[in-house]
Amino acid sequence: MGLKEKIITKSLWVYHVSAGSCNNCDIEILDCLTPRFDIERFGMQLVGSVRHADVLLVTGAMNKKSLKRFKRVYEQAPKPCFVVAVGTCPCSQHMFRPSYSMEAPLDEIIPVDVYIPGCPPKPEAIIAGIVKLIEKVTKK
Amino acid sequence: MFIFEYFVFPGFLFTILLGGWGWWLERKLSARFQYRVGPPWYQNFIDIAKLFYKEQIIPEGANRTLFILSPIISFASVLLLSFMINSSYLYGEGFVGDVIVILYLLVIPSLFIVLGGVASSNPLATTGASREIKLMLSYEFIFIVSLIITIIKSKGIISLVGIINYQHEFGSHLWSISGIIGFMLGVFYIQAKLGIVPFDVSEAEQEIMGGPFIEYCGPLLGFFKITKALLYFILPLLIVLLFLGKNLGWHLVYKYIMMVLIISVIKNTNPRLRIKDILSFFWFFLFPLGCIGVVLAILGY
Amino acid sequence: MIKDEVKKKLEGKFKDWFVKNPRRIYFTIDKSNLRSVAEVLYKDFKMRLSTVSGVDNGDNFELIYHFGSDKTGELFNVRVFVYERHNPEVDSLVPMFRATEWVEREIHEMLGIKFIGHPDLKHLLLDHDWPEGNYPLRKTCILEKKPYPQDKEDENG
Amino acid sequence: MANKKRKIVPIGPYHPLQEEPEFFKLVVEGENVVDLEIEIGYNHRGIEKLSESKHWDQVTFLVERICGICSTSHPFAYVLAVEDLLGIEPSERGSYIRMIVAELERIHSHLLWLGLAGHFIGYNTVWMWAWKAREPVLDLFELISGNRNSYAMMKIGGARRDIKEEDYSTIRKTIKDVYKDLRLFQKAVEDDPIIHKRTKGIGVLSKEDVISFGAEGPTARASGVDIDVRRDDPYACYDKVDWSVITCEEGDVYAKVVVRILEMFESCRIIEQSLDKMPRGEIAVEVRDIPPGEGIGRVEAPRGECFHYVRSDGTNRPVRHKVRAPSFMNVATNLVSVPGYTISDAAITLAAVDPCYCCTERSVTFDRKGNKLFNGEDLIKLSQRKTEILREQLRKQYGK
Repeated sequence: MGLKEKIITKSLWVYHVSAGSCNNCDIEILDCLTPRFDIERFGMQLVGSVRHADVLLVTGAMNKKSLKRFKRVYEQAPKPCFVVAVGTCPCSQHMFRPSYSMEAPLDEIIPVDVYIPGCPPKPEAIIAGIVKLIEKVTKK
Repeated sequence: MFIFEYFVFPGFLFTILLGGWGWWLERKLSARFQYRVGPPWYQNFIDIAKLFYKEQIIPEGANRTLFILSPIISFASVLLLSFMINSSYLYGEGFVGDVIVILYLLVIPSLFIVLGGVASSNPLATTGASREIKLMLSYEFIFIVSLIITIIKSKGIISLVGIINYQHEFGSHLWSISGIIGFMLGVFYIQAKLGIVPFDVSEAEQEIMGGPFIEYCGPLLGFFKITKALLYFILPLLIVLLFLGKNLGWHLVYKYIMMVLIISVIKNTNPRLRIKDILSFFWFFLFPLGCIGVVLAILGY
Repeated sequence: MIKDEVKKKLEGKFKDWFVKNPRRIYFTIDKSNLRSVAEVLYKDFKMRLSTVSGVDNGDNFELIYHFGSDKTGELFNVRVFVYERHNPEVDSLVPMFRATEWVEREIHEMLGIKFIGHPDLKHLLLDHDWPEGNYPLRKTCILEKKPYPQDKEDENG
Repeated sequence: MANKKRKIVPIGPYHPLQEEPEFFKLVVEGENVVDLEIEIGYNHRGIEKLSESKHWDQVTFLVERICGICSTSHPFAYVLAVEDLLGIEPSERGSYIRMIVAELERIHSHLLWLGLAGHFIGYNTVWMWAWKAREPVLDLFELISGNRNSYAMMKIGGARRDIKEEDYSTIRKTIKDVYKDLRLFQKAVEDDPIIHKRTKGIGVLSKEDVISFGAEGPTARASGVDIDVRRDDPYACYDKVDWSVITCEEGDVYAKVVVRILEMFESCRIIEQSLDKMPRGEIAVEVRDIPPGEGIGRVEAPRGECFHYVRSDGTNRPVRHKVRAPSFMNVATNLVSVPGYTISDAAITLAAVDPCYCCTERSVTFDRKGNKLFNGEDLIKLSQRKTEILREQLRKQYGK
């Protein structure tokens, strides 16, 4: 475990991308910031611009229209940038998979580091997922 | 020796340690206001260190030179500034007219934030830059008025060390009506300069996504963050030196913490103002107030 | 309850008047009468257009305009049948109230029904490069079948 | 520095202003917004194809996933539509349970909006405080249904789960606490001059525009249009409890804040009365086959009227299911309420209708071809999904 990994995992700035979600995961992500869960104590912050992002929290089943945008967002993110699929939708597209406006699950488009299944995952689960991400990064 | 002074003590390293800590204090206090725990004390250092590990992207269509130079120049100017201010109260070193140099150096970071925003050629960044310019026109003037008040009260001494020594002898400027007015102007100046709610229109995250900083990432953003950390230390300190210069030494610690507390309270009890409201607040409320303060200072109140 | 008044006022323009329960009234009108009926319901009875449901019945299209009276809680469901399979057209209600602007855009992209008099019938929900003539809600639209991820796993192992 | 040249300020699709992707193009002159273009569809999921394997009962869960915040309103409207089709009355206890869950959802949704509105005007303290007050409501949901969002409480004919009598006292106590917090917010909003400055006279929506756009819910009521499906077309047991419809005349953002805060008080009252009046007995009546026919369900969701239309041909799946969410009508009102104000105002005005793009771009319609019933493949798929859900539950338990 190098110094670099240690520093990055102590200061994860998350950027939230919603690609055809149902809002549940999105509000649970915001819930992580609020008093009961408060991820700022782990040094995580929600940032407004993708240029500042270290982690992309992706929710939603990735429909065709938002896919184009999402690809651009991903290209704009400075590397190293980790991708976390929040909710069952980006993991497997959930019940929306056969729909005509859906493209593909997230991991067929970009490499995904951590999957957090659940509809919606509880804030505890999201935090646990981020902890998994930290473990993964530091063990590399 | 000079290099040591400039970069380690009392220059860069010393200031950034205290600035990062002051910034953390503000974040922690805000978190406590909001029933949160808040970040650990080393958070800002980690954040800045991390940014230097990140990839540097220069957006297409940006003016490369300006885009790269802006954060570095604003960082350099604040570095010089912190050295000047620190040596004034630590060693009593300074020169006649250094407050005016401080004034100029304080304009540079804001100016280069504006230039950096314009250079990144992003509509949101340019909106933020134009807001920052409007804001600068108002808050820099308020700071000048505040400076004039303290200079008048120090019987026309135009040097930081002189002002401190004067207060040491005759008591802090704050304990008079004009002093309170000048101090108030100074607090609002800090608030606007650091881009804290209610005066953070230029980087309003919910409206224009960080304004001038929207396209910055990696080390260049890191330089801006260092600049901000340094400003977090020297701005409250400067106001303390100008208006509460009686007992320094260890007393500086609680005076500085008090300043951060005031900033934090204002931040957490107000929504963001519109740029129009800010301008009218600065020009039609604070500016006449400042004029009254100057008159009172001349009259000796 | 204003359904008797409505019935009187629209005399001769509707058929199949059907009161399913006191608050749900269904009736069918001719395509050409749509604007005048909507005007009566919207202007004279101050009703609100809840939405328009488009149904593909295989050989025809059915548009159901749901007009709700907020004072009595009655819901008048006006059926309009469009029999043209190719290039179906209906009068747009946008000149009367803007509420239908998005509704009609959506029906246009989903069912391919043209609204005459609509200012801008571009895509609302679908992507701009969605293939022309592919209307997802028509029964003829057949979509590819995607296997679930676990199906793939099963194939592999 | 205000140059009079027009430029376009994009808001979105990925923007911290809202959690969901949507795209507003603000045409601005200097700081003033002169025109607005709305581009939606980034959340469009279109579930048509999927409904080939959806049974009437399963659709309840599907519509629950239209939107996470209105995850009671959509199933509620759907089951009402099916009951309208069948011509049956749900069980009374079931109706009360539905009503309690729907009103709890209104409180949670309005508190969520209140917090976000504070966030949008840069008042993070309001955000944190409102969401702190919202947590106990989510705990109640967890107590009642087992999940914080997506409660799965609706069932054709009644409720899927009972509210246990030993939980009544917890619900009452939480509602009392929420009531206290709401008083705090009410006072804060009424007293703070800077909140007034940011919200009064901003984003004014006239009564005529509301009627023309067909806006509904708090957006319409804040403009003085007195509509509320709960009163106009009473469903569940809203006609058996005492409550009132809140309206304001101004139509600006401030009026929308006030309407929402006062509505939460009404919701608290409804819940307390429902707990008193709730009879014992079955929570659901049995429903076997769905005959051919059509039905309409209307529910007053937190954002306005939620409209579901279903048609059956006698098989075990709907032939047509039209969903019209309240935001679909409300979002369009931004076209008239945003231009004429500054960019800063645009942020809060766009948010003031409480837009819910997941609803707006909902899974438009359910439709299916032919009369095919379940075939083997579908059943396998269903069981696989069930296994997946079970596995997930186990994982969750294990995680705890």
